[in-house]
Amino acid sequence: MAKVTEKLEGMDVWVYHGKIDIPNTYSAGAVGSQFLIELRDNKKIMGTRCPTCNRVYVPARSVCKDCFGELSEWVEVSQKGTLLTYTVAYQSNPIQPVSTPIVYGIVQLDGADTGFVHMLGEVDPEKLKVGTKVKAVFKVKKERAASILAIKYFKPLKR
Amino acid sequence: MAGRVAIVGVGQTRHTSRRDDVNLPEMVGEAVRAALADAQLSIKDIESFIFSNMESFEGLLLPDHGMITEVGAAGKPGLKVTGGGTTGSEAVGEACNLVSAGLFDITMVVSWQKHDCGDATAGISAAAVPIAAKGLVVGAVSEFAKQALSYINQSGATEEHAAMVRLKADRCACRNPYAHLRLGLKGLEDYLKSGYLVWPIRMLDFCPQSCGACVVVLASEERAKKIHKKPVWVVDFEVAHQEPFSAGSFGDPTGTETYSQDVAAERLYKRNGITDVRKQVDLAEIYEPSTWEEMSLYEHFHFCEKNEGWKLIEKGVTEIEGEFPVNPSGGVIASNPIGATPVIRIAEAALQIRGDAGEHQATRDVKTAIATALGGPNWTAMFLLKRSL
Amino acid sequence: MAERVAIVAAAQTKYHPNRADVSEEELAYEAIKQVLEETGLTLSDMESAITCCQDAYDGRTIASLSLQRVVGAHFGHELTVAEDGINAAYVAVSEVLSGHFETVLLVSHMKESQVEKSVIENCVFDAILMRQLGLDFTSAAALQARRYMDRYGITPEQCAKAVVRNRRNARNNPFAQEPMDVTVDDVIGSRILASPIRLLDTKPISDGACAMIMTTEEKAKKLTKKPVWIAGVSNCYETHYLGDRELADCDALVKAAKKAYSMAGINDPLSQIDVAEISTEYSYQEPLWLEGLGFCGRGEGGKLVDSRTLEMGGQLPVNPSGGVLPGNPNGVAGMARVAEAVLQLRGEAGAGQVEGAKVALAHGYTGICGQHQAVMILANM
Amino acid sequence: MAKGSPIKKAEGPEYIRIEFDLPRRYNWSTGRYLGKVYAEAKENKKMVAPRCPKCKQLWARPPAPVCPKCKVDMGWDWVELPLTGTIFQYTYQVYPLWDPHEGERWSNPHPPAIILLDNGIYFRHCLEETDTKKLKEGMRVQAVWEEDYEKRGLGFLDILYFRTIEE
Repeated sequence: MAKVTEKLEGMDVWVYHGKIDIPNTYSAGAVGSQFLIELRDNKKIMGTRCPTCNRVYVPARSVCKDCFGELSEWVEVSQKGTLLTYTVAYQSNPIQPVSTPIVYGIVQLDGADTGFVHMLGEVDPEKLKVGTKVKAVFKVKKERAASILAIKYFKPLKR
Repeated sequence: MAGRVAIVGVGQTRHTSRRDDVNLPEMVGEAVRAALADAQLSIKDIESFIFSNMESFEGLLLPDHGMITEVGAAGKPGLKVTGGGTTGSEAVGEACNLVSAGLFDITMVVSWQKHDCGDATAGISAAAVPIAAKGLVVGAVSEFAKQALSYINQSGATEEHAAMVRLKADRCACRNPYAHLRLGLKGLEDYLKSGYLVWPIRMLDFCPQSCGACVVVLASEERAKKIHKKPVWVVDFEVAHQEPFSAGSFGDPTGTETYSQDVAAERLYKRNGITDVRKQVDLAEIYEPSTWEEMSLYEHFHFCEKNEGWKLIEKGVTEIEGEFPVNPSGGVIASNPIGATPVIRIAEAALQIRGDAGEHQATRDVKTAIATALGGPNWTAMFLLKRSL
Repeated sequence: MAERVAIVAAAQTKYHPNRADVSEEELAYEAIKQVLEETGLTLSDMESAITCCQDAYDGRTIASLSLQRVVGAHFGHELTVAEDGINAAYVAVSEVLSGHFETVLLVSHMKESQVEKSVIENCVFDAILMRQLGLDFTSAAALQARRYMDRYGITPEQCAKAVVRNRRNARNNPFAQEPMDVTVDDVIGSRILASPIRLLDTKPISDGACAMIMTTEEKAKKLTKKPVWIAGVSNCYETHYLGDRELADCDALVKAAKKAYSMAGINDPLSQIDVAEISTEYSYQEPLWLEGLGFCGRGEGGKLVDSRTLEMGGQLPVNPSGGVLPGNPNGVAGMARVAEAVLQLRGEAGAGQVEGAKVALAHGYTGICGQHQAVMILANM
Repeated sequence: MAKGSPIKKAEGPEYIRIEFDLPRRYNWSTGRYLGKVYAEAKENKKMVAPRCPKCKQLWARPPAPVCPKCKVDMGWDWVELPLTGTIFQYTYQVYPLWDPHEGERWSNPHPPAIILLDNGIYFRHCLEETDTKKLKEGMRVQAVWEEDYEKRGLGFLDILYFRTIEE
């Protein structure tokens, strides 16, 4: 095992290689839970509509950023949509769910007024363009937990 | 201060050990909506925001950033302050400065902690970098255990007095619908049944880890008078920090050091002509992490002479019906969403001054109140609030 | 503003990829010592201290605990701002203007070298909707870069030009971490991190600290012959979820700039501001933030970067110090911009001096894709 | 009274919680002042503290570049601490609490204590004696060093604990 502390060369200064290890758990809340459960159980992508400005938020949220009203009306949106932006990320980190390179994208699903932040799969990064039509691919049932990762990725629609 | 500042709205969530029905931003949003309703303002009226929590407890970076939509701060100025347990007070202080400086007319302080995200004791232990003190600091509990031992030795207080503090807090909390622990304790036996966390601190001596949020709306003099029939004036505030003592983190068990509480209290009282606190101030909401600390704080805030804090408890002076009520809300032993805790003290003191505290309204008329906070290595913040200028 | 608040001293450490030789406290004190020496004041003269640090980077609950002694907080007032360092200046303005404190010490420090950067950065993303995807500042910035560049036709060459100019300007800055002569080809040929962002499109890991003293007009005139006045200050939040924002625009910055300009009586920023120091951790941010700051119209940032306007000797020299790209810790970057603006307005920027600079802009941001934006206008008369 | 939030009824049978259990790694530096303590402990089995040039007070835990009280530069005047003293106060942990630096529930079996060193400095450390019935305030104690040079290098923790002694 590596030593916990290490003396710097040529000076009386020590570096401590340590960690902060406190597990954290975050509640999704009523609206968030419902959204994640629909992904898991029914492979449905749900949004919420603002009664004031009519904007449909996907993923479902409870508050409108402009009106500050509570969003109470549930709307199912299409699993297909348009790529608003994307990146091919080459730097790996221990949180990433799959190995790099990862293609991240923001997709505006048909029927939604906001973008959905997720990953893209089955893509040739060279051919990817803003405006590409994509569709959601879900994980298979036994791998599908109530989480944003119930969706495996979005893939380009075949022309 | 340049311009006068008043509290024109307060709101809090119920405080509880776990909130699964809301996510963190939604929980905080509840308190924002409650405060807006109290102030009869719309979110559009709020010109700027100050956020406050202790960042480590939820394991987040920039925790304010995740809740901007839910608190209605998109497109608005603001920033987050952090620090020790006093962070909420420092947030209210900064919001007062923004209004007093004339930069804004209406500012909202948004404070919270959602302890079901993590482990507060572990979070506090992480205040000691292992390179300097690994394994020797265990949360706040061990530090308040030292404080308790010293207090027992110096003042002659006994466990019965700690029990009386706990029972007082519980009686008050049971009248406060927002309080976290409302246990209905019957007497000394219930207290003595409680196990030790770190000797001599029992589970019942110590504050819980709560989920909750508290919001206050502050306004300039001109606006305040229009917004609320009963604005509560922030007359003055004082903050005194302190580096860790060589012998303890939250107190000096050796009895040889000056406390920040004494320093803050002396400065605040002197500036405001307060020579006899219990005569000139009607009520206090103090940040008491433990029963023993409450008795000690009575002394450091000059509610009584040194080593006589336990006598105030014994005589019932600080009861809700007493001559000088302390923590009619149930205090921190009943509810402790840390980042919000100092703001709750200020909000509760304001409600008492307005006469709007409902079931836990103090018996005596409250025109002047102080609200305090404790944090870090014995940091103190104090607010002086009044019904009229 | 009715009364005036002055910066009477500003100092920075040299930025460095790894300051393991000092603790956070010692690092901050390196900068604090300089502002004390410059003004002849002592820590006992400071009525309030504003620290700027974040628990997650320091690896300590209550990060400011380690600073209590070097800011002289004993029995005094200390407050920690958990946004970019420029916001400490905003707090200081309110403390002085409210009459609550006369003399305020500000310090911002960060050691990026002691953390796993992307693990820390990931903690800012919404835990339910984004964090599990493994996003960090760079991958999120790349989403913004692509959106912005695609929408307005900004080219990688234009972004690279910002890098070339900033790195070159840094050669005149003794505090700069990586001053360098690079070409557009060097930038475009550097290793890709997250498309379209390449290694040279972003800043290296950096450690450093910045400190300042701010005070009232009356006291400032006693302390220094060259006080620098805060003429306008503002900031603004944007919503969090990346899909809710139009990433090609920066509305929060537009709002923050408008407010700061109106306080400072500026209606034509390009002609009224002599020098700008802006925080750009990624090259695409320079044209984007310049749009937000109103130096050009929406979508015109690329052309502005192409022109001579931003060069030394141009109409609006941007980042004579080299800015953030040659290396600043992200929590210090904005306060460093203010410090550089102070040097410019005092005529002390050495080889990087913009002749006759009277009005300067400093900009800082915090969070993913510039979620929190802050603008400050400074003047020397 | 509109000062509280509605207590929401559960809308569904199931609430989702998302867990993260990834330690954050840090490389903390002692810096020069604490580094001096580390060096003296490791090389010489000595505990040292800087002395303020103004108030002459020793700042043992932890040392700092500025005297907290005088608010002046500490300088570089180091004094060796005596490692015998008396127990001023001790406590003990009954219920193991989560140790963030270990990532597990842990309680130090050695009672944390404040020791009044023979030069009048209060020093925080822990005690060897784990049977708290045998402990009393005022007992004489002496530091016990980690004797293995290779294992030293942990600063204050190069002292394992304080042992009660008969004098």
